[in-house]
Amino acid sequence: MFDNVWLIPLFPLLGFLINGLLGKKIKNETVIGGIGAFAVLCSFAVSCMTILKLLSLPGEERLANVKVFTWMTCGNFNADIAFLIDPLSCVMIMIVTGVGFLIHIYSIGYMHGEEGFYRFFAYLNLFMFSMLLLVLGNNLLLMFVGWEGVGLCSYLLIGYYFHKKSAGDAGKKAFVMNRVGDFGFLLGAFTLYWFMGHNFNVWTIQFTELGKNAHLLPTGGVVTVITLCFFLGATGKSAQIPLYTWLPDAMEGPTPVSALIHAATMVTAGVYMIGRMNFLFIRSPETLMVIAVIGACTALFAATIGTAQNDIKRVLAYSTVSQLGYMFLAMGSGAFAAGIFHLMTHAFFKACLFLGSGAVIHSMHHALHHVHSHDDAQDMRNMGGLKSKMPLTFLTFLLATIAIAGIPGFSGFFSKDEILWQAFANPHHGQLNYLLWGMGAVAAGLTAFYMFRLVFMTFFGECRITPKAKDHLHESPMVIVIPLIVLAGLSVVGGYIGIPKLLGDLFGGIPNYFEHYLEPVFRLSEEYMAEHAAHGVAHHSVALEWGLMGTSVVIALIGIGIAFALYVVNTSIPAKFTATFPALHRAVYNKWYIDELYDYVFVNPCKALGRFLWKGFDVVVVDGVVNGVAKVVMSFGGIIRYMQSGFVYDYSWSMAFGVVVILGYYLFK
Amino acid sequence: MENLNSYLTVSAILFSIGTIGVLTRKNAIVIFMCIELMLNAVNLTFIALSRYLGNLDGQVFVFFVMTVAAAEAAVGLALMIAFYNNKESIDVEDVNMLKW
Amino acid sequence: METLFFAIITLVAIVSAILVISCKNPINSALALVMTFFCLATYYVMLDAPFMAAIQVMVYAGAIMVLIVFTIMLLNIRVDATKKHSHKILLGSIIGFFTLINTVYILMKSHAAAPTGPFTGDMIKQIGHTELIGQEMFTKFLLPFEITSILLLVAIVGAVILAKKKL
Amino acid sequence: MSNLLSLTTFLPILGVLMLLFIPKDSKSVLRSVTFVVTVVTFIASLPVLIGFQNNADFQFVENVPWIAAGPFAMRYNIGIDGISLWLVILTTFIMPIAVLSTWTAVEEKVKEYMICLLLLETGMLGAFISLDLFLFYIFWEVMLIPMYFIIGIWGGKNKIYAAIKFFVYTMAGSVLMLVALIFLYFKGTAAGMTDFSLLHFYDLRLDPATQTWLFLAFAFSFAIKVPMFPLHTWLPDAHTEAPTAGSVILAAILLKMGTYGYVRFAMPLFPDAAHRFTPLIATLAVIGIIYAALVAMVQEDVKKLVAYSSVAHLGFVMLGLFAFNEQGITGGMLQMLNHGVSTGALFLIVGFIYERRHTRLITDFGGLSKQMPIFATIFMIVTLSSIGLPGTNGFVGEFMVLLGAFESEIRWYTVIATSGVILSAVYMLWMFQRVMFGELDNPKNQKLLDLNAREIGIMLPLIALIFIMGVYPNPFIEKMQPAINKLIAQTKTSSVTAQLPVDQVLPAGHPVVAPAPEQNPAAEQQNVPAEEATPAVINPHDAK
Repeated sequence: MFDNVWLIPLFPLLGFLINGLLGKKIKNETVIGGIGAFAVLCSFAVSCMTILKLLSLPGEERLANVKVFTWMTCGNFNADIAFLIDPLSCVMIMIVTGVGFLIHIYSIGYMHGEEGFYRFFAYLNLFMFSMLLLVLGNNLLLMFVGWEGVGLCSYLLIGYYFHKKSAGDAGKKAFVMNRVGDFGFLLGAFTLYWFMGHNFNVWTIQFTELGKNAHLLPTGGVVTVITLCFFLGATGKSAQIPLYTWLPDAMEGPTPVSALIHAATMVTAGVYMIGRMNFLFIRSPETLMVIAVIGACTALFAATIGTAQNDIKRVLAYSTVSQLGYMFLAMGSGAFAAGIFHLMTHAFFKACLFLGSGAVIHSMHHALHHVHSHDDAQDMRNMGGLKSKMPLTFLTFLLATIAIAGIPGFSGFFSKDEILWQAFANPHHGQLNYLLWGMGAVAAGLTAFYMFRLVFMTFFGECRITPKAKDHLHESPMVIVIPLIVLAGLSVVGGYIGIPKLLGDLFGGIPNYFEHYLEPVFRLSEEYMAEHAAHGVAHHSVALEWGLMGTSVVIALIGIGIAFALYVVNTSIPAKFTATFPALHRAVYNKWYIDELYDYVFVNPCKALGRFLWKGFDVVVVDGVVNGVAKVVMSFGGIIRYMQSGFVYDYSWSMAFGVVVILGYYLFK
Repeated sequence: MENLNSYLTVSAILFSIGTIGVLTRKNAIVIFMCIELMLNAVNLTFIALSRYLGNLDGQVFVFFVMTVAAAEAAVGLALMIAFYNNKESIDVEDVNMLKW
Repeated sequence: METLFFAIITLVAIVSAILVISCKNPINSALALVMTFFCLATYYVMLDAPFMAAIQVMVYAGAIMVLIVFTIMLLNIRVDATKKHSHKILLGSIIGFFTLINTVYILMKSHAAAPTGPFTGDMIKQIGHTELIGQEMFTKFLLPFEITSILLLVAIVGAVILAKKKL
Repeated sequence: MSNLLSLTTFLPILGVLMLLFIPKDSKSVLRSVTFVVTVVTFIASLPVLIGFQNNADFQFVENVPWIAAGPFAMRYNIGIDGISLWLVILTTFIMPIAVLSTWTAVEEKVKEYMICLLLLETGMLGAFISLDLFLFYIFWEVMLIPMYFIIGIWGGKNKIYAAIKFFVYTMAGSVLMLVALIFLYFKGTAAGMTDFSLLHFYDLRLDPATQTWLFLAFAFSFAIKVPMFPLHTWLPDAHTEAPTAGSVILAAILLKMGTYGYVRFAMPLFPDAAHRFTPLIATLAVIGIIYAALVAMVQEDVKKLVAYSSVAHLGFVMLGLFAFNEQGITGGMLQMLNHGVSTGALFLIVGFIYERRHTRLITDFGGLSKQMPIFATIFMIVTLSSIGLPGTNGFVGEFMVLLGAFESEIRWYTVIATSGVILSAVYMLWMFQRVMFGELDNPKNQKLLDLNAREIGIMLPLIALIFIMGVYPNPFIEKMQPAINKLIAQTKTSSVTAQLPVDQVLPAGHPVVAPAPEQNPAAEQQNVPAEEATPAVINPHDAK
């Protein structure tokens, strides 16, 4: 049925091999970019076919494991290269290949003239390959391959401008933080495998098998440990507290990379993983609570930092962290479908935002370059008034901003509202729900604020670069703009496939297609949760739901209003505010000094310990003992060697003496 | 013919004198001569026993010992000359490189 | 008569041996050593081994001693000015004494068996010592005899190489 | 051909004889001959690989009398099974690469150098294929001497110190092993054995106290070679001072002698003691992993960093072996091969830049990616393989090791060991970043040439192996599987049988209160169905 699904990751792999091995010889940018984009287009086509096939099946049969070959077998352990086709993986491959394709197209324009153009496309294709492995893998190990693979590509692409030290540092940081997450992932996988095998004789790492046997698992206990381990993996990959600091730094990479990897696809892998293993997570209420709390905290915390950043990409990066927090809030609330839904809409509008910011940076960079200015092309303080210069970019950017701000009618509204409602109404966390909802709502307000702050600073007001440079600002080429338009369109309409029940009922019973579509994946879990709800299924009135929805919209509008007031009407207020509370501003601007804290707590002690172990233990203690033994032997030899005077007669004396004594002993004994 | 034991005793005395010489003298050539003396003492033993036992093998041995002594004299004296060329002395006290 | 002769020879041998180790001048030592060699040659004659006595005189007293004396002269070694003995004579004598005791004890203890070989004094006198030795040497000990030639060759080469000023 | 193994092993000796007749000034001839000999050896070893049957028996066995000493006979008894097969192939595979790697670097005493390399190859091959303990010991020592010369003559600044340290460390271990061998000899004679054959010793049931001592002696000797913390300090020095080929061989093969020794000798010969000391070994392995990673992180010398990374990798191997289960031991074996390939490649890479710049200090480099793109790509792949990125060989081994160890009794050690994957990423990537990324600001680096054809040729087979073993490791696993299963069976059955007299061995003062509860948990711990192994022990838990 799905026999050709292995083609989906294969095309980007081929693209990677062609571009990676021959790209240097090809030289022609169009060909290289064409190969890269075409490979992804092929994958996209196959993905479309796959999802159509899937949709043609009845709900219960929408599940297939396609084995390609056996990877490794050892005793009771078996890992295949095999792909899992179900609604969840299908929606993911659609997002990945679809958005990925648009970003490939965009990159052809954006990366034009860059040194190592082929390298960029090779990495990008390698990333697509890894990401598709991640979402398609039917077992933990294959998922882990993709999981690490995307981490690698992220490392390579962040460090794309490797001659910049900051880029290298950022890449390394991303990789290492991801590795911390991987550590959790591995431990979780080991514990799960061992626990299932040892206790229930189910030696498997395949998701379907694990899901089938999940009913054997107890609630809480070991499962909490396992799920927390997995969640550690997710925090690394999806930039949640405490492992989020790599994502803002990752903005050192080229902007398409930020859009593809650090907004639309890779960072959502953690969310996807929790969705994929929902059968496990629901069996640990404690973990769900941890996830929800961490998600909400991240959403709020990152949003606060976002308000004070001046680098356009960093604002978007913190926004991404914050939005990922929402997704985890959804996952932690047991609303898996809502989380995945937000994942999708976020992919659309955040990709659009990043690509739009890329277009702005691209344009700014050229303008500044023309006048030989060394001003930062990414600093919003240098921008302003770009509305008229880049109308199409502005329009698409604005649409996406409205979507992320959660204005009704746009995709972000539907998904975000669903999450907030689920956070409020879910039966798991009791009183904590109100707090979670509150944090989410405040974060939504902050999101609206900083996103519109960004829009106002960038596109409105006076242009703050030199007039000479201003003349060189112009709209980007079509190859850049078309993806923007497509993505903006998706940000607007993408939400309508998942209209919340409340609104659906209002408009004559439009069903929530998306939730319905994902139902085969999450149904068992939802039933289980309904049975085991810790606090009983609460029945909230329709009015309450309307009220909450209204409140969040109002909060968002207030955020926009403040941004308008501060950055359009009276632009002196922010400066005054900064002057009044310098410490607060400094703390927020410096990201609450979390990086410094990590340096202080982890990095430096590690290095110091390493240095101590080397110079202190290795050299002094171990080698001290070794060399000490040598010295003892040598000094003993030093004493003994005086017996060897070098004079022949001394030797003859000892010889004669020896002969006499020994002979005497034998003769007279 | 004299008693075998007398010959052997003479030989032992000569051998001991040679030993004392080797141990106490510091002139390499004198030491060398003392070694010759010891060799001769042994030769005497050989010949005395050979005669006593009626077996000529001992005498042939003496012949070989003499050959060795001759070779030794040639090489040993050459060594001394070489040494003297370097050190202007043939005192064994001046030779102490044979260590470590 | 023979005993007296033996005693005299022994006395001369021992005295000259002592002279070898006690003379200050190496030349004197060398001459004393020649004296000892002659005494030993006399012993060989008394032991019915005239051939051995002959080569004792020729090889030892003749060749080797000449070589030694030549060397002494060549190196122009002075009489030991300061101290001729490197170590205490007393200690050396003690060791020598013990060596003597050991060797004599061995001699006393071991009882040489009765004559076993075919060569009696009469036979030697009848056939001739030189001929007997020759027969032994070129039949039973042919191979070692030939090997001694190689030894001597090596010694010659070695001596030449060593005595050369510059290698 | 029945004596294929002997042929493979002694072909290098033949090469030595050929080299003896080549004048020492015709260096290129010397190099070519050596290269050809090593390649021929590799080709000769391929039939062994192809003809190898997937079963647990020793194959290509040759067994002829050698030295008869008293009641005992040392025999020339060789053969391979799945465990040694890959190590033999690895050895023959690495040697041509090692020879090529110092093609231009070694200019002095080329003849002696090549002779040392070839002797070393024979020693290593011999040690892997020996089935006679005495023969093994001989080859074990034969390896030592050429390596000593390679470090001591063609090494760097501090070569004498490094060489002597290497020699003395290893010798200290070998001497203990020799003592243990002699002890085993007496035990064997007492049991009526007539030769030193390993297979016969496997069947020798030693009492636990003897096992303990013998295991300690063997384990100490092998631990030095592995090297395990805290006996590892010879390694950084030896690696740093040795010429490239020396480092490559040292890392790729010589270190495997230690771990191989554990698999082949220490564990199956003394299973009871091996189980008893598992916590100790696991602790040392885990300390080694973390410790070496931390120390590697702050190294200033690239080669030293790689050397310390070896210690960490070998820690994983040890952890896997002492998991005593299929995944663990298979992972350990794979990790041995992987480490041979990727650390060997890393040393080659360090050799390349050392040859160009005559420095190995990290601070002297920076931004090389720009100047040497091919080198950068290869370096990156090898680095990632060393980190254990999925898709490369490093991952498969590391994963299996951790999985196996996690399933076994040493679970908690594994948790700590797993954090080694973070640290390995830290130190390798940090090093990579400082060497390859950043500004190309050192003028000396701006004139560097990229890899030439020879160097690329050296690296390509290794790169290929990195991916082949990472993507499709099953052929490797399949061949070693039966032997590993046999090994596990050996370690298990013996330990159960050996448990019966445990009480008698206990110190006299030990109160023997309740033997039954003591036996049962122990039997459970080893996951042995007690009925199968010893019908005498009735285990109430299993009866259920």
